[in-house]
Amino acid sequence: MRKVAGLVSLLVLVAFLVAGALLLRPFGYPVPSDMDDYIIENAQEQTGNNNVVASVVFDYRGYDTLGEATILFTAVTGVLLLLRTEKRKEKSS
Amino acid sequence: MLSKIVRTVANQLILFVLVFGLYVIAHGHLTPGGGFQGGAVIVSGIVMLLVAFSSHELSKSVRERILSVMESIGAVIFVLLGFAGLGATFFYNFLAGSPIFGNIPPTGPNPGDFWTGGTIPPMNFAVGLKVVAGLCAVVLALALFTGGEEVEE
Amino acid sequence: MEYVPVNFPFLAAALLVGISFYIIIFKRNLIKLVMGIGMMASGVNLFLVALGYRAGGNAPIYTEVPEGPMVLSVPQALTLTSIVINVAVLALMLALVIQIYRHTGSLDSEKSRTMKG
Amino acid sequence: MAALVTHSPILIIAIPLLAAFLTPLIGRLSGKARNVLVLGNLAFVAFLVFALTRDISVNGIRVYTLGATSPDLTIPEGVMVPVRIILEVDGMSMFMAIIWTIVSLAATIYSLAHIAKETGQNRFYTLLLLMVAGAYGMMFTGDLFNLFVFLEIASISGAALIAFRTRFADTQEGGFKYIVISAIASLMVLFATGLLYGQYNLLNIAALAKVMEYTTLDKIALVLLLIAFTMKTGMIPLHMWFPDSYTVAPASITGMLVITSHACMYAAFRVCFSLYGGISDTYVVGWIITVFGLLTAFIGVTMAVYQTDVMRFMSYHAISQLGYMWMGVGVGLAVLGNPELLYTYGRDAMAGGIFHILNHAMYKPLLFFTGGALFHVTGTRDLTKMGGLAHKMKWTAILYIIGTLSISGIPPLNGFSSKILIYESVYHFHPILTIMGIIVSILTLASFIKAFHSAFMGAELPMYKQIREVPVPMLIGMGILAFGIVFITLFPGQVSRWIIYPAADALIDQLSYIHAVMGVVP
Repeated sequence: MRKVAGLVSLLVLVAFLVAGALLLRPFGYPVPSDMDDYIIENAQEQTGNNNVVASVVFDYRGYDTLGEATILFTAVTGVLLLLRTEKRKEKSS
Repeated sequence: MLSKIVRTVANQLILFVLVFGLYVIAHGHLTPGGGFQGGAVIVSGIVMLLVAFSSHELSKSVRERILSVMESIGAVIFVLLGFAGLGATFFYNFLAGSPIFGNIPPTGPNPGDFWTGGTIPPMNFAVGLKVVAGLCAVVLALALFTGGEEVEE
Repeated sequence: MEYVPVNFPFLAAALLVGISFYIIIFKRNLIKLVMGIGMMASGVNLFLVALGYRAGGNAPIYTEVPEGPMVLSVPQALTLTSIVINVAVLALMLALVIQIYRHTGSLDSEKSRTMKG
Repeated sequence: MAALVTHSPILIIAIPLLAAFLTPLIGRLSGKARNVLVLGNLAFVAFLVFALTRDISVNGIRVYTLGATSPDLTIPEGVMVPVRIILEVDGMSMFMAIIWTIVSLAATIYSLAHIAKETGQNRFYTLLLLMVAGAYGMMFTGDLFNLFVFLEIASISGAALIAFRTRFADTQEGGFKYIVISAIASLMVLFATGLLYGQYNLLNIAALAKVMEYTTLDKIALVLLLIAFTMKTGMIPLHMWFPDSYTVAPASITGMLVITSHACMYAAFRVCFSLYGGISDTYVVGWIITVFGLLTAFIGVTMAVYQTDVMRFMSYHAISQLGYMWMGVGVGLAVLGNPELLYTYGRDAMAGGIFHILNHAMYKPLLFFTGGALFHVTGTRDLTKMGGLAHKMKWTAILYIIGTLSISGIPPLNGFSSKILIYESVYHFHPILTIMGIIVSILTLASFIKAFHSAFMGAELPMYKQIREVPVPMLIGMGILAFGIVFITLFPGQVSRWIIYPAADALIDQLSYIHAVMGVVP
């Protein structure tokens, strides 16, 4: 029963994904590209930075990078929290 | 602990790995790379040490407490650089045009100037510090975890 | 650069995500489940970075760049962000798997869990 | 002061983040200083939230462009689309932020006593602050990719906090399930974001809404987004993980997780109304959401009746109550394209659903907290092993009664005012919805009275002779929420006029959401 449900949901999802991939514009020809063209043209002048990707990562979308660094911090804190050695009084497993 | 050959080679190689990682972090605004990538390079060097020597050996010289503090400091620097732009808006690139990292390169292809990029190089350093400390702590914690049963020893 | 008639890279990314869905739904080993999620993340990252390609484009870095168009830079930044996020997620998942193994002595999802997530 | 309000959208998110990064450093020096930092920080954020709420109720939607020379400069010169990340705060965002402020403050105070004996408290409070920042980020953002990033922050910290008590096996499994579900959901969000970006080269929600053509690809993206967000709120076909995770977390975290699931619900509303509102087949989507909401409400409560684990029992009720909100807002969505029906009952149905979010955010954490209090003193979550606790825990019993009456919609408590709003308006849409809603309500009351009876009433059990009332901080945490319930009960009209209807109108009014970013000129 669960296998059937799993299979059906799997097939539906894969159909969605493949349809999405096939219907999308041709690979290599991004038709509207206003945002990226603007960034590529103005990044050097506005951020004084040769690496446009670094400009996007740390300036235009720097807030995302703050989030990303936060996620890494969260995960490290989480791992250290989970793998802490509990000081237990009684010996039990 | 692996054989002596491996340990010796690892001992020599780690220096090059560290230098390369620092290079990737420092030139993140000129060439492909940046804080995350360079930090990952350095941590891969530390993983090499972890494989060559035993994890207990390594944990004597690298303390989890110090790593945790380093990571917090990196994160605080990063977010404070964001706060420092609050004169305009959060994350405003306030260093662009100033004496520190403030040079503006000529538009179009150019050989690259280290003192450019505004807040981006300092942010790269902060993120690099954070990634090195954080991933190191994770790798060590995963390698050293014993399940708490051996605490009594 | 010659034109690719089918959106082959997009299709590959979609199939990668599909395969990882299969792993997540049908595999019982927790480590395999974690690997499935890692694969899914790779598929999505591949999809994102493929979106940014412009035929014949150079990497968007002005240091010593040859003449020509540049590929879109935002998807590359998004992919970088997403890669780091997935590293973080996988690390936390593995820590949880270690703890589950410590408690139950098994990595089988059927043994340790009454219902699948 | 004016500058503070101008920057408050980002400060509300960034100040908890900064405090979270500082917590491990300060916690190393002193535990007291750390607690002061956490509480003071949350109090300051609460102040900012209320200042911003007042500002928004006067001046309308506020945008904040990150990294630009001025916060209002959403679109740079020389291009027609937003380039930077934009925070966009409207009535609905503020409504969620107010809830989150109150509950996070109550949960933190409650935690002070609830986890006092555990190890790893520094990291606990760090993660708690990160979760606070993550959920605020989800509520305020106007950017799809940013939504994904903050969704991940909230989920990762949530999963680590669920698994906080590592000595129990079930906590680890609950945390693992939560993170697996969150990872799948957020990757689906990311894939949908990629589909939209690939077509329009935009990531901003308002800008996307303006150029949206509703092609087949947009429909696929809508389906993926809705599946992802409803999966995270535990809607019915994908609800199995929900009780497993919510049951095992520390009670204060369970209370906060309820609100993060509301934040995911908010994200789903954002997608349905602000992103796809003007153009999609809202009638079909609204019907689907309504039907699934009804199923969720009904199946959730029928599964809750049999539970003997107090936290699991309440988790199933949380699923069931979430169904009500989907139902109310789904009806509003279904008639969104028809202004006449919208203003006869659709808007009221939405207001009812949103009002129910507020009420649920008050009484469900309160009930989880009382469940946690029972666990705190007895060491078990099994209702059959409890009994006669009212003799020793009078305050907890009173708070539990308040929560019970409120969740069952007994007049005149606040649960009643939102449910009656839903019943009245939904009746015009389809009478069966109201009938089923009332049945669910009755079942809820019955099961909660049963639980109350087995935990608090009866003779004192010999093994619980030694127990005492829970520590004061836990009572204060619960008291804040009980006060919220009493306040809404006394002033339902004012509350709905101040925050509920503005929130509903913010969802309906897609055009001003777009104009706030894109400017009024077409």
